[in-house]
Amino acid sequence: MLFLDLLADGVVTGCAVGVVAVTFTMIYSTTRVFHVAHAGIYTVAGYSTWFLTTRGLPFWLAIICSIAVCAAVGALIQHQLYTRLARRDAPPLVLLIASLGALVVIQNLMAALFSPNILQIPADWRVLTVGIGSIRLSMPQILLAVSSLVIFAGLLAWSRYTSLGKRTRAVAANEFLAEITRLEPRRVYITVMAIASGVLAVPGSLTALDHGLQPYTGTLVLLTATIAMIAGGMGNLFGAFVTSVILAALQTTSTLVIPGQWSIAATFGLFVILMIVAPTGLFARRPR
Amino acid sequence: MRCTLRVSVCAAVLLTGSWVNYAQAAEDITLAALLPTSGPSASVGQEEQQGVQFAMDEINAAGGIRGHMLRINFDDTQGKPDQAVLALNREIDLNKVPAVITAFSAPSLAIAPLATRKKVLVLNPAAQADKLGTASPYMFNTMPLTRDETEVLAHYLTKTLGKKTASIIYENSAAGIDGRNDFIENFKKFGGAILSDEPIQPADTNFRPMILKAAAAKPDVVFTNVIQGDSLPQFVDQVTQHGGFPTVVGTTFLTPAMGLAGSNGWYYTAIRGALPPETDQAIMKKFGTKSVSVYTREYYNDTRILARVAESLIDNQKELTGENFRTELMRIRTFDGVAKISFDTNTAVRNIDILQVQNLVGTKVAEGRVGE
Amino acid sequence: MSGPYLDVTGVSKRFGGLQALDDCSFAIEPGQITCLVGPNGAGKTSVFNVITGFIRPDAGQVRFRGQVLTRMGSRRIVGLGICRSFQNLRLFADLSVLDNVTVYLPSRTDENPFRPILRPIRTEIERKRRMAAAMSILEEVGLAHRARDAVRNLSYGEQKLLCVARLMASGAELLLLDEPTSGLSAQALEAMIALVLRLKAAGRTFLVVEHNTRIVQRLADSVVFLHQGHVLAQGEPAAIVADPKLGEIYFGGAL
Amino acid sequence: MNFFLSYLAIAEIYALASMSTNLLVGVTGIFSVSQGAIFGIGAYTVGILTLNDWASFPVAMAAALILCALTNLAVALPALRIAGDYFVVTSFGIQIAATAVFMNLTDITGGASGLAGVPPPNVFGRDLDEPGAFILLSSIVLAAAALFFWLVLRSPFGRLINAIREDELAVTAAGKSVLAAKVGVSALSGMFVGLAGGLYAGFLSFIDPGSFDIDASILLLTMIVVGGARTLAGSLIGPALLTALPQVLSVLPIPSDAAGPLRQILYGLMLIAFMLFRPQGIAGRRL
Repeated sequence: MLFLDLLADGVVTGCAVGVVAVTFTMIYSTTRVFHVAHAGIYTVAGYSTWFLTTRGLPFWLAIICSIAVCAAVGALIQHQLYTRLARRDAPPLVLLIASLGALVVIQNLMAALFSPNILQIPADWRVLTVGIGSIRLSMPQILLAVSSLVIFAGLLAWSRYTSLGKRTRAVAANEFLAEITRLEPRRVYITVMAIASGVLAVPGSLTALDHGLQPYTGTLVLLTATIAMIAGGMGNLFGAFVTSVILAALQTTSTLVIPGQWSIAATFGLFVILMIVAPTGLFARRPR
Repeated sequence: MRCTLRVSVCAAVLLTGSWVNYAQAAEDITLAALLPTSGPSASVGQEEQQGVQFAMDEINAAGGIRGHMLRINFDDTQGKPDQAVLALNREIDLNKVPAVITAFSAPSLAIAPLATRKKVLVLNPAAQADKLGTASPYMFNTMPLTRDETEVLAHYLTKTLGKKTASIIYENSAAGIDGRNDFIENFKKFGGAILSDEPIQPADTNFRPMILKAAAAKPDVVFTNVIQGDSLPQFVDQVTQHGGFPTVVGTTFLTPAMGLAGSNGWYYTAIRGALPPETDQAIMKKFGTKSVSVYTREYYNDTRILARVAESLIDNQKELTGENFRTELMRIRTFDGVAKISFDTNTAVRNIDILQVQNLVGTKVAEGRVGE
Repeated sequence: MSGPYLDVTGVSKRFGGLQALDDCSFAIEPGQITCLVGPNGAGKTSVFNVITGFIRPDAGQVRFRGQVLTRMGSRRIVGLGICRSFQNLRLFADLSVLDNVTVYLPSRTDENPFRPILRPIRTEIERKRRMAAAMSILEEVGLAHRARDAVRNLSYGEQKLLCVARLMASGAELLLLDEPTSGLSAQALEAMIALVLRLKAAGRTFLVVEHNTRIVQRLADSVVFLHQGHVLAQGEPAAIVADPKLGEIYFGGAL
Repeated sequence: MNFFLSYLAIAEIYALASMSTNLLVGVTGIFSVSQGAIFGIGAYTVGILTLNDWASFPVAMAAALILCALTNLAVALPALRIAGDYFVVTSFGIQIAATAVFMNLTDITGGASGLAGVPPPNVFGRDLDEPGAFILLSSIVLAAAALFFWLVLRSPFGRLINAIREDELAVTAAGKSVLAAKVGVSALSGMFVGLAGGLYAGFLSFIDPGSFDIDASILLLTMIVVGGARTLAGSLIGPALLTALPQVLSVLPIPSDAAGPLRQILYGLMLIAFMLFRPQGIAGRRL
């Protein structure tokens, strides 16, 4: 059935977007930086995995290396850029523009190093498909959905049960409080950036494996993710993930009723209206 | 045979040497190519640049145009209209170019009025938006426009293959939308029906929702123009993964699909044109590429056309002005390069072939000419 | 004019699980300084927010010279002559001292972006007039010499004086001051007290949130004691301060 | 000469748009990334009206002015309820939606292939098709706009919107209507960028959705970041520099197949460097 097929495709895409949204939310609620360069990390993930597999590394090993690469790039951006700006009391607008600068640099560095053309990670098994009822999904799609759910659950557990995760939530709740109780927010920030960037390597690489990679595609993924973050209720990891899946599924299934070229406009239009009607989002907690 | 070739090469080299000496005295001929060498279209822009570069080097190595070295300035348009206008103004002002080579529909349409006012010849090797046909008396298109290609394709599909219904997957960009509209018009003209049409966003490579929808309409064929040529492998993969997908048909843009597993049986129109194999080899060697793209070929060809016109002007002792370039181009009318090209209007009439991918190779199954 | 000058009757406000104001009632006499005291979290700032229209109470009403304020926007309330300051000052940090005051001057036209374009000369005259008015207010509070400085370069005491200057500029007759003396040096404190008393002598009325009982005794004509959003007592400062029960709530709550 | 004049004309057009961005983003602190879309509405209004001969150039410009003021108002509506980073994403959404409209409303906008052959501005019966003639018009418009910008910024209204950026609550406490001021500044800013859009259509004679996409919005933002927020000089310097940058780079001998990405990298590094070392831009005030 066409609706189910479209829904499945949308949900898979939504899972990848969900990981971006959850990690973006983690970063935003702790560091208060609107970290648009996150889209650049997503791009780095694909290229790093592509580079390593073409040099003969097996795919799974390449992904593990990419996790390290992304974590390092994320930590570097935090340490070299945001921390320095924060020391100068930079307002959010300045941080945002600096982040935008970092995004432009990363994307074009990839284009300069690996050409602006679409690249394909070499792995024969990527074209295999699996049928679930009438729905057919490719191997990378299945891996993408499963790994995204695992990462999502992992991040939720991390923030609830580990001491570092709890500390992160403390910093997110009140930076000043965290500072006086010696939680060292600067170091917590770097850790959060490293973790959030590192896990991005998994969906970044799998999406690239599934349908190729280009330098500039991360931006639209991030846009959907930020919208999911806001619509899902600021700082709410669960809301961010679920809204991502809903948004992506809506984008594909809505083509059944409205012409395809309007589906993106319709999704964003809907979001703008939601923002006017309910600025605190769908899954917002009650204000304190 | 091989011996003769060697001899002639030697002769050419000798001649070249003497020409070069002479050429240093003569003034350079300066033209410009306005290409997107940065931005999202840069990958195509690069291929185009290689074609121009190769032709220029080849011409100069052979002694230039009647002793004048050919110099072509590459000026970046980023694929944007305003940058293209600035670039053309820059070339006219600083380098007094009488003729330019252009790329992509939007920048080309943007410079058209300026070209008319300044009387500068604009040669368009590959952009196919229908509006280009009447954009300026100074703009010449050496590729048939989308309208012509889709007409040939639709005629073949309906009349020869007896296909009745089609779905469309098109790129939501200038060329993509033109292709879609033209195909709908022509396919209906020949009695076919369109069951669905789905856009893909430029630079998006997840085609699955559109593939699913196109297949669900159960058409005889699916017309597609996935304009970003290098995203075709992803398209072919996803069509293969879907399984049982109707026959895919398309225009020149589908050419790179041959050679990809899964594209067997697809039909596409091809604007006839080929370079001598040794030129192909030389181009691949020079730029380290695995094949010579349509863009490289056509830009090579158009550079040679400009050189041919310039040569003829020199022979007739006319000044190298844009106006003279235009009159001379229309006077010569027919050019024999990668293909036989003739200008009855501002858009060339060229042979269009119908090819089918058979055993991963595009095989000619029919010939067509516009206006049948 | 009927009834009291400012009359708060039975105001309640709930935020989520917190009862910020609970059947809160008191009144203010014109030309007097009324101090609002009570332990932290007693709802003093909430009272300010309700009076100035920043929040809408769940129940009860506020009347100013017989007019009900509770349904009005803060714009109209300022127009009627009530203006407030903030505990965390909320100065315009990047604007000059002078501009901080000019923004508070009442005007019917400063929200119209087209006026400076359509009537440039009149706007310019108006601008000059407003600057002169602001300057005279700055002279009154003793900040005239810093008029061109950026606010961020002022000392804390000067910033607090500037807050009062802004309220003066608004032309309000009832000024609501949220902790005007906290964190001030002895010298700055005296300047502040002197300024408030001078303004009172000139006919303005004050409602002041104040913690320091000594300052309360120096300033207040009347004291309102707030506890858990409810007014426990209102009266002469000496009487309130001397009440041992209130003292225990106050200091017990603060500890 | 024409090259220089056409560069100047484009720089002037962007300077107009920068003043608009400066009013909205730099002064009032409404961080909008949909300026490109409003710019486009101005361009399309003039393009459509003059191309179809429905209105003369001055009338079309007036229409663009009004339409852009109204749309910008609608765009800024969410900003009246939500602040800061929330609004960034909302206006991003508006930008995407606007691009889709330019792209897909084919009958009106010409769709993705754009509108070709927009007639040059015709003022007092003269066609301003040469950069030399056009520059007169654009300079006069720019000079008038600059005067207005200066007048507005020094007026009480100018102080008020500055104060809104600093602290909305304190402005409310002053008895001023933040809403009215924001509505006003949105309309005014829409007019500036509408003028810019109209001139752009008349000068280039060709417009397409790609010229008014998110990249255009970001370019407009970058111009005030580099030039400097909240000053007239900043609104002029930023566009002049950023329009010149590609021109200068295209003359430099950079291997052309890497030139594109390299230039973008340079551009990104420049943004970062400005934020780190000179967040006030070349001639602006602290952001």
